[in-house]
Amino acid sequence: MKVLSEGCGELIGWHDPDEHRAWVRANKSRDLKDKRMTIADAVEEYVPDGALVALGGFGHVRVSMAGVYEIIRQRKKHLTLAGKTAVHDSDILIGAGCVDRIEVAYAFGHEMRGLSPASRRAVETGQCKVVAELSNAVYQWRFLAAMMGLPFIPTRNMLGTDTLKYSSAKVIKDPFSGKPICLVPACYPDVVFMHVPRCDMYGNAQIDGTIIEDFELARAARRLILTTEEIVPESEIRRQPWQTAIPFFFVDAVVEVPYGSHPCQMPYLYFFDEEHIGEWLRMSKSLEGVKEYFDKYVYGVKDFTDYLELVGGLRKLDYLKKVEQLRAPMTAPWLKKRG
Amino acid sequence: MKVLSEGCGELIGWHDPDEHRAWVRANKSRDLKDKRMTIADAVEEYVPDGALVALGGFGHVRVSMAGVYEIIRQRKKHLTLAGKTAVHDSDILIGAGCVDRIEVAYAFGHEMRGLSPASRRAVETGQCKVVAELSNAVYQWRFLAAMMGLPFIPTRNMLGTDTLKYSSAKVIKDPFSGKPICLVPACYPDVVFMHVPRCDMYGNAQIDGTIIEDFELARAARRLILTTEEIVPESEIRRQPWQTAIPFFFVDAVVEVPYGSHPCQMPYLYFFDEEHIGEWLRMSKSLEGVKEYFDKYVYGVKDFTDYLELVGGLRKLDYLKKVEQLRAPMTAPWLKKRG
Amino acid sequence: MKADYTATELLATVASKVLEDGKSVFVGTGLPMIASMLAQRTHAPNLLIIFEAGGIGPRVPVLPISVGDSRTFHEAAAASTMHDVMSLSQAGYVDYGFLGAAMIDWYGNINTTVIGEHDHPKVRLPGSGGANDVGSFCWRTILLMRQEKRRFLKKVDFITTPGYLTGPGAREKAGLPAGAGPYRVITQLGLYDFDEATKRLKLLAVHPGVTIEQIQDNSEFEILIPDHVGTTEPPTPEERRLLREIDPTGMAIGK
Amino acid sequence: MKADYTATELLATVASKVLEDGKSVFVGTGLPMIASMLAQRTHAPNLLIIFEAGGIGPRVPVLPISVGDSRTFHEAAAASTMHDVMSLSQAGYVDYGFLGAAMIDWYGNINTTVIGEHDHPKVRLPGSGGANDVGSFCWRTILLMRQEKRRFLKKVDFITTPGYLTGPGAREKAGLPAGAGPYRVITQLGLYDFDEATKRLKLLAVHPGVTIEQIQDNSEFEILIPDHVGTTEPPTPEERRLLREIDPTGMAIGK
Repeated sequence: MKVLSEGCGELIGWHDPDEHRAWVRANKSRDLKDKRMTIADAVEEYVPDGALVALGGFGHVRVSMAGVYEIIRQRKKHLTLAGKTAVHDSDILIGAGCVDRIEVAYAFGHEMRGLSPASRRAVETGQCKVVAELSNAVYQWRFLAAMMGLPFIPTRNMLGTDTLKYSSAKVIKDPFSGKPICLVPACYPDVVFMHVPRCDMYGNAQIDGTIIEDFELARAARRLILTTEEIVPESEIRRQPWQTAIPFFFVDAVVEVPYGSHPCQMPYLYFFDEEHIGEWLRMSKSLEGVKEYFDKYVYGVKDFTDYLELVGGLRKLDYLKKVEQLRAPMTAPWLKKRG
Repeated sequence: MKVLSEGCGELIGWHDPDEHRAWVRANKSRDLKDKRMTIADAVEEYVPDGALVALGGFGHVRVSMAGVYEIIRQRKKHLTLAGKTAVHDSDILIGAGCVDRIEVAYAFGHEMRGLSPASRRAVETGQCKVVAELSNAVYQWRFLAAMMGLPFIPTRNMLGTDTLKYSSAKVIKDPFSGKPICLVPACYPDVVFMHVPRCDMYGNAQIDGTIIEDFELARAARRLILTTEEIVPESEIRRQPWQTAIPFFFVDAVVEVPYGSHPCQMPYLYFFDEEHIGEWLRMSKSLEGVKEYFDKYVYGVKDFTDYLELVGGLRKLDYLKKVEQLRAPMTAPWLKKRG
Repeated sequence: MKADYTATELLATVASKVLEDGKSVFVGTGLPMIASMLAQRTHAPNLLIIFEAGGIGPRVPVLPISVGDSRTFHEAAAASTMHDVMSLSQAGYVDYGFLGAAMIDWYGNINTTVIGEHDHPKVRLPGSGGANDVGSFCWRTILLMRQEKRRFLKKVDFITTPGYLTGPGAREKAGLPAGAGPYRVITQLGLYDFDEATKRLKLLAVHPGVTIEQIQDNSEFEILIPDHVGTTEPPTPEERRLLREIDPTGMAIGK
Repeated sequence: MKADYTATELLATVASKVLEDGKSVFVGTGLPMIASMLAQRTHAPNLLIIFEAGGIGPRVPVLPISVGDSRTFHEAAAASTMHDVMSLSQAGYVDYGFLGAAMIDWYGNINTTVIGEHDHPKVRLPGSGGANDVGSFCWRTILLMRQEKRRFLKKVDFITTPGYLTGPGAREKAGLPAGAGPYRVITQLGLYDFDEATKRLKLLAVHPGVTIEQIQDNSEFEILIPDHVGTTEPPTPEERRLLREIDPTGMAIGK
């Protein structure tokens, strides 16, 4: 097996497929059991310091912010983050000092809102190390390989670039076409947080709108914590089983947290809270501001409901629902600045 | 790239990924256009003699029988069949003499009903040649590789068996784990027929129940002909876009054929017509019976509605709906025989 | 005394007892379905049933005709895809897998492809279907088959699905998932497992009234016979009643 | 005379004109979205828009903030997965792809990862995101960026996304899909393509009022200048009105 070239990026989250199979057999329950717990218990049980963490959704769309805040609240340390379409999620986890290693497909940016001061600063000062580079497609295919229990998946991208050089991929000659092809290794995150609109108490979950990478990621996860807008009766799930994106045996914990994606968007339910994200982007320009932000919104509140009250309560949530449903115009502090 | 071993099976449906990309660019329309046509026109346009044909569904579940009958009616010749979970579909296509080459994951059997006399006879007499062996998972992953535009997908099965020896797969040493791994080549059928419960006139299709292999197969197909129980307004599709299993640009023809899966099952709509399947299994024990069957049910009717009248019309279809919905008991001639 | 149960009923009940509650099983057409459904109605209510067409954790109302039939995703946890269920099997999520077999050898290698030469078959069989997948991916596979001298062979014409291939370590050497393989064989005569050291077929228990001689007479190869051989439990009236309930038309269990 | 349109409006309208009706485009955040939405509202109503998070053929009501935002699958043909859209891109279904760039070289290779050393960055940028995927898979990629001497570089610090790599044939030699690559570059100064023979950046047209000198002065490398250089069309009042309609808050187009 001649390898034509290979990246120097650190191989994170990879396991020999046989070792992973044995782990699954010993650790993932196939039993149908009630998995409801508090987010505090879920984080305590499934997020050891040093773990490789990945977040479902799209960085600031359908993100388990309830999970993210709890990781910060419990002051988890030395986490490695899967920087897959990472936006607000990674920015505040890095800003909070929980994450000091990241593999990057996309991070340190806030899409239309510009760059992310906190996480950029962390990387540029060496506080957070970028251990490998890759692309969005490649990250998602690393999860596909993991879901399939394979060591790797071939791809036809990254070839010829520095992204490949700093990745953990290898290039071989494809024995069918004779052309060079990239092999990207499986990635099994130690723990994944995913926010869904609904699931039952066993973890059978439905997702409205795009699934993004969550079909593969849920199945690649060693531990999967679902936060959900609502826990519905099992019968509602079983009535339309083709709507189930994640069946129960991939799930380790189910936590009901209405608005659990705030300030990120939850498709069909609520829009980005641009006021709050804007506040973070403003405050996170300085280390003092970062500290002030977490003191106020994480350490200073007793739970997620308390936090929701603090960011504007019912009136704010009602407004975000209207914006999401195109019944009210969007406003944002970062827009005013540009105006 | 040292290949440790490779199968002697014929490599069917494979194209160099670059050649396939160029073909897609030149031949698959990305334009949103009305694709409604008759099944006769669709078969005439997209099924040349000698083509590699694959059928959606599961051999006798959600099968485009309207497509199958039309292929027979137009007396297509020398087709190669993708024998993926092939049951009633392949049995009558081989029985009719349209198919003389088949790659086999599963074929020549009728699940609970026993073996298939017509197609078994064709293979045992050499009239139909088995060009390669593989497994159900491997066939579906060949379609996954094709959908992804890759030359191959790795798998951890077939290894060590004669199924591998008679397949078109290759074995290499995985550069990540150091263990042997099987590489199964992409398969792009020339034309695929798929039956769906509903789609719009552009081809945006929804499927209720299991998707089986059809997500990947629809995307692997060079030409994709949808037969559908119902053509619905575009707005109905766009209201819940996450229900779309097949977006329009993969589709080449849309044919409305209510009960188009008869005598096979259509989940939630109608059960297997065991009386009719039983009649085929009985008649197909002899070559004369086969001829009689096609004379009566294919060549002897002017269209699919005529055929439906012949097999029992409204009364039969109403009964099949009741059995499917567990409101009437199933009966079958092959059951009486065993009783 | 003539038994008040059929051989098929016995196979179904013995097979169902191999399954454990709270574990997963990959199920094929016919007897495997019945055995799994019976297990759910007796000792294993939370047995997770998985079908190759994508049905995951259904509440199967009545015996399906096909593993792709809508009964296989009736009130299911998920109605998904073959890619999904084959992937999770390959990733180690499936404890048990059922296989039917036309012929096996003493390492549990299975032929369901062809009798005679591949390119000039005496009898053509359906091929692998999902069998090679089940035999490769599931932790423990259970073979259900009729035992006859022409079916328990020294060498099968075609290895469709891997048993232990050529013996200990051969699966791993070939690249198959480690630590998996045939676990039980159940025939109309007895219940078998595989010897730890040699990976050869070994008698575990005979069915009521079956002799060791019958076991050996119905096999071309030598079956390992341990010092202690048990006897299987015959189906109880309650189990027989449940089997009728599961398969009211008798399509698999017989009339 | 001061133009009655902004540079951003000009970029959006010039970019939109590159797109063809009935073709597909892979769209990123910001200007690419605006350009594609404008094309749909003018000459290309059946332009198929694809977003990396899984939105396929949406009727985007208003400029999304994110390529994963629910606006990207509003009344879509399908709200699917990243695996689906990346796969269909790799399989050749996508005609056009948009890319933003911090820096490029004369072969259209793009850096959006880092300025300075990778492990000791002077400035850390977001990385590839979907850019390497778009640049690898889409038939024709369109680069939108600000043109300055420190952005049009002889050598970029990091090739995040492939242009023509080291020149003709280099993409294919590396194993990338054949026949694809950068198609146009659009900056605040002009519109560029790539020379057929050398795969180097070549001026196609200047924006109204821009001189060849300005074009060259704002690049570290030599830009090929053909005999005939066109001038781009300025945005019409109708186009400017549509742009306000698409982006009412001015988040990408400005106030």
